[in-house]
Amino acid sequence: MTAPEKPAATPLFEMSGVSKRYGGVHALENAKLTVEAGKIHAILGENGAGKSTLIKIMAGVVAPDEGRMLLDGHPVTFRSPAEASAAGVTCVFQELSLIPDLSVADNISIAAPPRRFGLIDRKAQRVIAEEMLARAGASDIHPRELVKDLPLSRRQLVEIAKALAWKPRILILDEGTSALTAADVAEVFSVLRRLRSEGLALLYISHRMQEIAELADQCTVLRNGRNVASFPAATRSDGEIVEMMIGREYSRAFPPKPERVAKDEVRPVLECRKLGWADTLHDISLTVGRGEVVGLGGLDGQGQRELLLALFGVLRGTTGSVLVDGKAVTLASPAAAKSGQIGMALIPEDRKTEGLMLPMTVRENLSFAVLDRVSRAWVIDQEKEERLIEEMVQLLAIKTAGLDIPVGALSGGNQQKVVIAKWLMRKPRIILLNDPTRGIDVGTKQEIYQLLRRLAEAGAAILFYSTDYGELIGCCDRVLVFYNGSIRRELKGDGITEHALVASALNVGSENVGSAA
Amino acid sequence: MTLLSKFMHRLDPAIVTAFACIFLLLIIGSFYSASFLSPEYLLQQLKVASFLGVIATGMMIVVLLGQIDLSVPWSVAVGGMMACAAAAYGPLGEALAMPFGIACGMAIGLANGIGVAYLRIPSMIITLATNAVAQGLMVVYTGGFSPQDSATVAMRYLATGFLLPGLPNAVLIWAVVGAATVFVLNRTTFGRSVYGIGNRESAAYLSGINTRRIVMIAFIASGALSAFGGALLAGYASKAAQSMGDSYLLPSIAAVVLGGTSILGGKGSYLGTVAGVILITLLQSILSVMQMPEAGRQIIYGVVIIAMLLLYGRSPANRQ
Amino acid sequence: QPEIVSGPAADPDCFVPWTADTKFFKFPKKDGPYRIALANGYIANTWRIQMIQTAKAYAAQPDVAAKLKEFKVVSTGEDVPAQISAINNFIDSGYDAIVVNAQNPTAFGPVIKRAKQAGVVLVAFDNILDTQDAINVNVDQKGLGVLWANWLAKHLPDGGKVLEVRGVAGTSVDTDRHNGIHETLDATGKKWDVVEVLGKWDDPTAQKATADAIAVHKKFDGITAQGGDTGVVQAMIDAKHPFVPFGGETENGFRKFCAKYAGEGLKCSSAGTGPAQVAVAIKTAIAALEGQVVPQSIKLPLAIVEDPNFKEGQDYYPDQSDNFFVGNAFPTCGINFTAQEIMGQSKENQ
Amino acid sequence: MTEWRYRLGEWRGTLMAAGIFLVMFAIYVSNHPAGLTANVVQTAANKGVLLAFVAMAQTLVVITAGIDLSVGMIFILTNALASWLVLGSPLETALGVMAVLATGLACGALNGLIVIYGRLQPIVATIATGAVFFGIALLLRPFPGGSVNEELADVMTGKVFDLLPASLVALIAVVLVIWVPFSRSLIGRAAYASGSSEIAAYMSGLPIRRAKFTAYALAGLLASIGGLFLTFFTFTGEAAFASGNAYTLFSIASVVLGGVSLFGGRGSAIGAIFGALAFRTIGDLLFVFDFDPLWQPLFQGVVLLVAVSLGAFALFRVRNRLEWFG
Ligand SMILES: Nc1ncnc2c1ncn2[C@@H]1O[C@H](COP(=O)(O)OP(=O)(O)OP(=O)(O)O)[C@@H](O)[C@H]1O
Ligand SMILES: Nc1ncnc2c1ncn2[C@@H]1O[C@H](COP(=O)(O)OP(=O)(O)OP(=O)(O)O)[C@@H](O)[C@H]1O
Ligand SMILES: O[C@@H]1[C@@H](O)[C@H](O)OC[C@H]1O
Ligand SMILES: [Mg+2]
Ligand SMILES: [Mg+2]
Repeated sequence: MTAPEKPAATPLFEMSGVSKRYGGVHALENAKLTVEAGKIHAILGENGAGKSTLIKIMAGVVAPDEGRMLLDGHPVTFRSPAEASAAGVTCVFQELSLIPDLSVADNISIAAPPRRFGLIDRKAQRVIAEEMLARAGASDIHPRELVKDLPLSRRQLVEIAKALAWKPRILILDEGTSALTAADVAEVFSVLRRLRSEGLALLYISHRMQEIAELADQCTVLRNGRNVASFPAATRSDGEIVEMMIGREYSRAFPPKPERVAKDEVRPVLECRKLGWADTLHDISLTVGRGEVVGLGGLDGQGQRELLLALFGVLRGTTGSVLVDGKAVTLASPAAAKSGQIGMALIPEDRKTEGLMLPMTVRENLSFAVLDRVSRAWVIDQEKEERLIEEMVQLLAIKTAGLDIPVGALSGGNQQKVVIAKWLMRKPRIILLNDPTRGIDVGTKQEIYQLLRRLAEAGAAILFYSTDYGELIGCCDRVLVFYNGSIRRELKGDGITEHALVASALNVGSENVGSAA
Repeated sequence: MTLLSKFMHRLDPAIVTAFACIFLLLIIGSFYSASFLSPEYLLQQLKVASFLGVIATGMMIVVLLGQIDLSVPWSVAVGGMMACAAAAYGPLGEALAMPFGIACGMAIGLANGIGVAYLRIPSMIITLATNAVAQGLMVVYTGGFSPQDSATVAMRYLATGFLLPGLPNAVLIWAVVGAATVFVLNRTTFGRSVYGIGNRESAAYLSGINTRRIVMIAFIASGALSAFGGALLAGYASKAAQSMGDSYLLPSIAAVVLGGTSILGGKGSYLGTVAGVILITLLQSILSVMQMPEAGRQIIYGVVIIAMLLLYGRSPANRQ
Repeated sequence: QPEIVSGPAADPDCFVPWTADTKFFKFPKKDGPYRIALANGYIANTWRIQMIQTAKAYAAQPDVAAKLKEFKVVSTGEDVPAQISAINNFIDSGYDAIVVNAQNPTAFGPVIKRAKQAGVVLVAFDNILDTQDAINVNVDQKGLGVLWANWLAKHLPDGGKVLEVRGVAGTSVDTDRHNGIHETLDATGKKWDVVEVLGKWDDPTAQKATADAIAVHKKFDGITAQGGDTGVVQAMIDAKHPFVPFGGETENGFRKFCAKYAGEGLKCSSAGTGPAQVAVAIKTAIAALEGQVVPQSIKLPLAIVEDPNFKEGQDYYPDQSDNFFVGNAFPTCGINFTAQEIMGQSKENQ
Repeated sequence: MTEWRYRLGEWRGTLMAAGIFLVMFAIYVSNHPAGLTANVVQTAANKGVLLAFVAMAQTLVVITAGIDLSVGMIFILTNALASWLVLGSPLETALGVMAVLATGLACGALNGLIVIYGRLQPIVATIATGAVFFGIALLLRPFPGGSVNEELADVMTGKVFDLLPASLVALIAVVLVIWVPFSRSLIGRAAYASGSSEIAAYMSGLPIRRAKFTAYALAGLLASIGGLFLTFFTFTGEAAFASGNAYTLFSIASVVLGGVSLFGGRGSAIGAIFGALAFRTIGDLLFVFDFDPLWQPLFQGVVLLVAVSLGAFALFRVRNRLEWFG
């Protein structure tokens, strides 16, 4: 019996003709993908392009409407993530799949813990955890720590460690680095490269172009649920790739920053004096002027988020004082912070739990922060509400099938726009942003940058935390670099460079970088 | 036709099914006795349903928040007993009987609200505790003071009189309470906040909603409505008694949920609760009149609730 | 522990043996004053509250108080094991006698054993114990059903359609009364159509059940109800149902109605189980401790009032609560509490 | 040492419950006229253990972020059944015990099926099945009665070596045979996981359905062990509606007192057992304080209120208000 003629090598994994519809939305249409061992394969596309859907199908989370998948040339169907993982396809999901109330060790061996006499062997489990954490470059995480007590960026590493425990052949990371800061990313990259050298196939989704350039061997671009192109990395320029993604010409540009004269001429709208909180914030003093975009830099978890929360009245027991327009204010709750005289808004970190009520309609979400303004004696003035909403939907170009569908049905980017829009409806004077572009495509990001600048020009004072250094450089008039709960350095104007940001974030003493505060 | 279809489109399938079940129940009942379709019987059912309706309204608001109110039994009793108690104090007491009863219910609600909103004690447990305290207070009250427990003329009138010919006042009151609730839930910031909190409390809080106040108000409203229901019930029975609230807890929860409100909060409409209340009342009444022995009654009651929920109350499947 | 002796009892007018075969107990005499405990179960209804007030009032009467070193009351709620434990605790703590309104007549076997070993006198009343080893003080629940049925049979010589509003399903009290009613009606040989609904001894529930029954069956010729009677009459009034003969319990509200509407056909027999039986139980316990002869099972007279004998201020009190159980006296035992004495103590409030 | 910090964190809820119980019990015993005797302990244990079984049952379900409002009725139903079956020769008695336990398991399994495959919210689904279970109990025991193998009952409610309450020993045995293996098994972990975050558990490929089913079914089994002990304790069967409801509600209170989170994913049955014992001691306190009988229910209510509010003190340590919503 002669074997039929085969191509040189069967690819590790192949899918073709895969479609998935959600109601009227074609999340995927006739998509295909080929994955080879020992390669890092990047999947690119705008928000809502279908990337997550594609890999959810691969990983057995979602059943495709049609299409087929081959592993080692054999047709496969995965009815659950466990089946996929057992077959060697393991995914680190965009929505975290860790169990908050279980320990890190429990999570890492969650699906197939080591057992003795049928019961979970916690000692063996702990050994595995330590090993996997080490492989994921996170040996500083204690295996008994509860996942819910870890900061987001650490959880992401646990997530990777957990995936590694499956001993996968294909490891998928859906925006696995979106919550990580540069240092963590570097760590993850070295892990990924090592895994590649061990012969794993890696599928990698990220909205950060430079990461892809740095890491990928192969790229596949999706747009509107269809394949646009698949090509070896480095054969196309960033510009070309982005154009493939958005289907139009693209110029990566941050809006121009206005010329600033002397700092003193900017009237401070927001001022903190020696703000402190628990062990996390120490003596934070800063000002944000009218029309100014002030960035918060540094490694993740250095107190930036807490500063924003403290300003917004979420934290108890803060010390020091906050002044708005030169007057001391008490910020005891978000309700107080957003009230008339203060006019503060916070675009929170996690839109799913802090920004939106996913099952409620787009309309209800949009007007939620502004209910007090569109109502009289508690009764909502529906016309007024409608007017404001229409205005915002247009201003932010929110893509939605209607105002009365659940906001959870929108793509990530559009959900984020809703979060921003709901606060802009108040025309806030002080805007606090907590990493607002996480998981958002380049096109939307750009819109958000433009918007920030316009808001600043209209007189808002903006405090902007981002884990993406490029954004800080491109958007901010000044950047305050955090380290260990205090401000270590203030960079401004041309002094805001990647080098300066990284150096001061790591608290290495290059005094010549930027200008000290 | 298009108007109708538009209306139908907007209707929750849960509510449509619930009303269909009511209809079916009546049809089945009419095989036993044609009287089940008589206007007197139906009006009598509506009247009796009103008490549950008023009480379930409060339960629904709390359930929309993702909470539950287990203090209903003794809030009802306190409402009835305290309204009657006030009546002992001359004409002023008589005039203030109903408001006083309601105020006492609000006090229980306030305790619940503080516990849930400010102390963050799970509602299932704090309301259980306040229920026990309310019971304790009523036992002390009944034994220690000369209990005046006859309903006032006004209470009787509200529960059993006819302001509009043919329509019992109790039904009218339920309609008013219902209309007010629909308005509050759909057209006010309070209502919007209730749904918001029910869906995602942290997001509501970060939107600058005073979530604690809303939760507290919701529990106060629930206490008030339970007590109001109790006072009406006292009017219906001409007097108040300790055990008068016992049979309202589980039915009020069942009615709310049968009406399509999610027990997890955030989703539900008042029309559904109306359907649920009528359904439960009718079911209990028909089984009672058919002289079903208690055992069979319990079994049928349980089976019917499950069957109906299986028809329309299922959560979405996990996997798309 | 007690000696089985032959009668008669020490106070034959009060300690009436249940039947001719009833045993008599003679406990070894103990020196007073005594420590007596009352283990009640459920407390949140008027009957029980009235019962407890009566118990306290009785124990406070000078001649009784002189014999008591301690009188302690504990209510344990609806949970039988809690009540069992309460009694065990009283036994362990050395009480001389324990009076109990048992949550479940059959559940106290182990406790009775233990009490016997410890030489503790156990007296049950109202909800009594299924045993020959403890003293029971009760009214004849089945007899109550018989009485009501006879009343209906007397007023409806040709039989007819009767509404029977029952109590709490699964309790012996409900079953006994129900059986009494049916056996008696059946024995008349007339044609009876009995519609049963469940009123749960609760006015609103009984009222709703009655209203429903009337809406469907239109007309009844007679009614009998155990508990919730006031609600039943109320439902008749609301539905404009003609007044018919009625056999019911002893709530003040019910009797008010009976007196008021007798002329319109509400011919009542009102009989029941006064809460004051607790006083008889305590009295029995003391007698037993004093070494007097007492029957193992004591039958209390029913407090019966029948049309046309409802007397204001004696059989019913227009100014008092509806929820009250009248018939709080057992004159043969020298127990003569009036309603006001028990529930209306704080008249200065009014 | 950090290791200890984590271990303490894991056991905090249980330790709290144990602490509350010990304080209450100490107050009780030190004021008891008889003092700390084997009899006093036995009486308290027999009463407490009943609720402890039901509370354990509730715990299993609550861990999955569900709730079982029918546990009290399973307890009542199996009591009614046991009063028919657990009699006669040792063999008959043993078969009877098996049948009773199997019935409990079946009731729990039915709840599980309805909740999992019917996808109904557990609160309402179990209110409804509770009604059905009670109806069946009432069919079995229209009025109180029946009996039980008294030798067995005496052993199970008596004392071991004249010292230790046998019921307590049985409780510990059940913990060792059911709870410990469950909590250390894959299924148990899946139960915790699905209670903590069902989506994450699903994404992690855990057998959610099997875990939940097991939790509900075992809850039924545990409730039936409770029902069995109720029969041993009372020698009789009774379809007592009010007490079925009371046990359900008490089990929730016990679970919360025991540090089990009603939101799921956190807590242990051992905590719930202490919660149940503590709850039961509230009632016992009535013996040792001389309260006017009419004030007793109020006293119990207030103690319950205070006990459930104790947990709220942790709130004052919360410095990030977002943790309120955790
Ligand atoms: N569960 C769902 N129900 C309805 N629509 C959905 C669902 N999941 C995804 N979609 C829709 O399918 C499309 C593709 O979504 P997908 O999450 O795959 O995008 P993506 O490329 O991962 O986007 P992002 O970069 O924002 O993560 C979007 O339009 C989205 O709104
Ligand atoms: N939840 C957990 N997460 C991670 N490691 C754990 C966990 N529980 C126990 N371990 C580790 O497993 C090993 C043995 O576990 P063992 O069952 O003896 O637990 P333990 O530390 O004694 O805790 P416990 O007191 O809960 O039994 C120890 O090294 C311990 O640190
Ligand atoms: O005897 C009954 C008593 O036990 C109950 O508490 O109230 C009603 C009475 O009929
Ligand atoms: Mg995605
Ligand atoms: Mg997305």
